[in-house]
Amino acid sequence: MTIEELKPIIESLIFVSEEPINEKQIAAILEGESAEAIEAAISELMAEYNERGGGLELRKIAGGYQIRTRPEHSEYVRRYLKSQPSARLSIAALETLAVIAYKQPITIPEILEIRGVTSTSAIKTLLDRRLIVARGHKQVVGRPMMYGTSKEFLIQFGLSDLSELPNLEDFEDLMSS
Amino acid sequence: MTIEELKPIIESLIFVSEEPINEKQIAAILEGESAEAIEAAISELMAEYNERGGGLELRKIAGGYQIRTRPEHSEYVRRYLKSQPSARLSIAALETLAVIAYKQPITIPEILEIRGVTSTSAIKTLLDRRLIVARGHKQVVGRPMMYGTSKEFLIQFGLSDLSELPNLEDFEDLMSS
Amino acid sequence: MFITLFSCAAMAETSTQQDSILATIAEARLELGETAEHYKVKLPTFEGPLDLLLYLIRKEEVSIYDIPIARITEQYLNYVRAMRELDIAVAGEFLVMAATLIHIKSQMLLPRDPDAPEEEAEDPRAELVYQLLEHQKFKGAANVLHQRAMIEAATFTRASLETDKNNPEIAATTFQLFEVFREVLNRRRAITEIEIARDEMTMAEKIAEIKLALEERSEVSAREMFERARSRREMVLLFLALLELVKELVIRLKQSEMFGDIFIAKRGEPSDQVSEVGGQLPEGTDQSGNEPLTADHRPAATEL
Repeated sequence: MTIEELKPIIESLIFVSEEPINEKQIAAILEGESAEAIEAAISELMAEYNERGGGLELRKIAGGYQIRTRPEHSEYVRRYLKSQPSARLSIAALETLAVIAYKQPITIPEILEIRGVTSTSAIKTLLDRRLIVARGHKQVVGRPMMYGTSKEFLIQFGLSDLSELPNLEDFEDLMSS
Repeated sequence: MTIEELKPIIESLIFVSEEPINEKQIAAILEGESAEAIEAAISELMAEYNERGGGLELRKIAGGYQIRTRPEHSEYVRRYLKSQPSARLSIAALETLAVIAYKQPITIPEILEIRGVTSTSAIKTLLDRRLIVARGHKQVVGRPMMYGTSKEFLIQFGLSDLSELPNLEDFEDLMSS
Repeated sequence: MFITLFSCAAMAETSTQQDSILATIAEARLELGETAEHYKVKLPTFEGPLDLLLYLIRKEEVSIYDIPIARITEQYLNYVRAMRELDIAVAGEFLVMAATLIHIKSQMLLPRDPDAPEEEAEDPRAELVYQLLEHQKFKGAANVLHQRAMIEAATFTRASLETDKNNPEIAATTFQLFEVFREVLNRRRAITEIEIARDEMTMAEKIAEIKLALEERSEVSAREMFERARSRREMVLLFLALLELVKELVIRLKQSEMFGDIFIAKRGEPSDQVSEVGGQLPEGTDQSGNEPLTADHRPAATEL
C-alpha cells in the first residue's frame, strides 16, 4: 500500500482503539506493511492534524497514539459533558509520585529517606488511582515491595514514555538563585 | 466568534458526544452564537472532512452529528477489534484468578475448597482469555487437572515473574500507616 | 540521651521568644493567603521537616549551601514548639529532624582536629544540604507534573463506542488481585470456623436434627440435608444417623424415580404406603454405606 492508502486506515484504527494504539498493534493488523511505511504514515497524519489546527490533535501518549481534543476548548467540552475535573492529588501524593517516577523501582523506606516523611497514605492514594503499580520485591532484608509508575500515569500526565519526564537537574538551582 | 473560531469548538463537541449532537445542543453550549453561524460552521466542517478523505467522516445521523470511521476501512477496523480479547473479568473470574495466581498449581476441587463455590465457568473464561493454562494432572484419585497462570497473565498485570505478586506483608506495610 | 537532653535545653532557651514565633506564623499565614477571620492562629502546614526547613531558609534569605545552623535550628524549634502550643500533633519526623539539627549544631561547635587532613574535615551540614537539594528537586518535578496533569485533564478522548466493550485491559491491579485473594481466604476462614463448630456435633444431635426436621415437614429431601453438611465428617454422621433411624423403624427413605432425590419421611403415616419404593436403601446409597466407618464414629453409633 502507498502511504496515502495507509493513512486513512491507520487513522481509523487510532480512532476506534479505546487505549492508545502503538505501531506494533497497527502493523499486526496491516499484515505485510513495513514498520517504516507505518511510521511514515503516522508522522504525516500527525503533521496534518497540527497544520489543520482543528479541535482535535493526534498525539503520542503512553507509547501509543490517540486522538484527543485540544486543551484550548476544554471549557466548552466540560460544559457540554458537565464533567468536573477529577479531584486533584494532594501535594504529598504529587511529591511521592514524582519521587517514584524518577527513582523507580523504589521501596517505601527509600521514599521516606528522600521525602523525610512517611508516604504510606500517599502510596495508597496513588495505587487506588492506578498511577503506580507494585513492581516486585527488593532482594534485601524484609523484602519490601518496590513501586513504579503505570501506563495510566503516562496517560494522565500526557507523557509518551518516561524519558519525557523533565530533567531533574533542572530543578537543582531553584534555591540558590 | 468567527466561523473559524467556532469550527474547532464544534468539532470537539461532536467528537466527545456519546450520542449524535444536534445544532440546538451545540447552540446551548455556545451561548450567544446564532443558529446560522453554527450551521455554517458545521457545513464547512463536513466539507473539510469530505475533501480530506481521511479515515474519519463527519455525518448527520439521527438528527445530530457524529464523527465515525469510513465504511471503506471497516475490514481493518473489524480485524483490529476482533484481535482484542473480550470483556472485563467478572468478580467470580477475578476471584478464581487470584486463587490460582497465589495457589498454583491448583485443581478445580481445590479452588472450590477455597472459594466455597464452583468455579467452572470462571475457569473457562480465564482459559479463553489465556490468563491461565492447564498444568498437567494431579496424581491423586480422579487425576484432576491442575491450573496455573500464563505468560499472558504476567503481561496483562505488568509482572516480570510471579515473585512480583504482592504478599500479605506488602499489604500490611501499606495499611499500618 | 545526649541529644534528648540537648533538645530540651534548646527548647527551654527559646521558650521566651513566643511572641516572635507567633509573628512568624502570622506572617506565614498571610503568605499562604489564609483568611484573617480565623479565631485561632493557624500554622502553615508543611509536608514534612524538609519542607519546613526549606521554608525557613527561604524566609531567612540564607544560602542553602551555607546554612546558619544555629539560627535555623532556633527557628525550627520555635515552630515545633508553637505546633505543640496550638495542640497540633507533631509528627515524629519533625522531632527526628529537631534532634538532627541540634546534633549538627553541636558538631559545628566542636573544635576541629587540627591534625586531620583537610578533605576529611567534612562539613557536618553536608548530608542535610544534600537531602534538602534532593527534596527541592522533587518538589520542582512535582510542580511540573501537576501542571502537565492540569493540561492533560483539559483534553478529552472520543466518546465511548459500542466496540469499547472489548477493552482488553483488565480493570484490576496486582494489589486488587491480592485483596480479592485475601477476601476469599477470610471468607474461607469464616466457613472453617463454622465447620469446626459443626464438627463438635455428635450423631445423637444429627438424629435429633432429622427428627426435628420431620416435625416441621412430613418429608425432607435427603439431598438438601447432605448439601447443608459442611464437612465430610458431618456427611458421614448424617448418613449414619439415617441408617440408624431406618433400622429403628423411625423413618423410611423414598425415591420416586431412578437416580432421583431421596426423601426422608416418618414411618407410620398413611401417605407413605402410596409412593413408597421400599423400606430399603436405593442401590447407590447402599454402596456408599459400605464405606469404611472409622473407629471414632462407631461408639457414637452404638451409643444410640
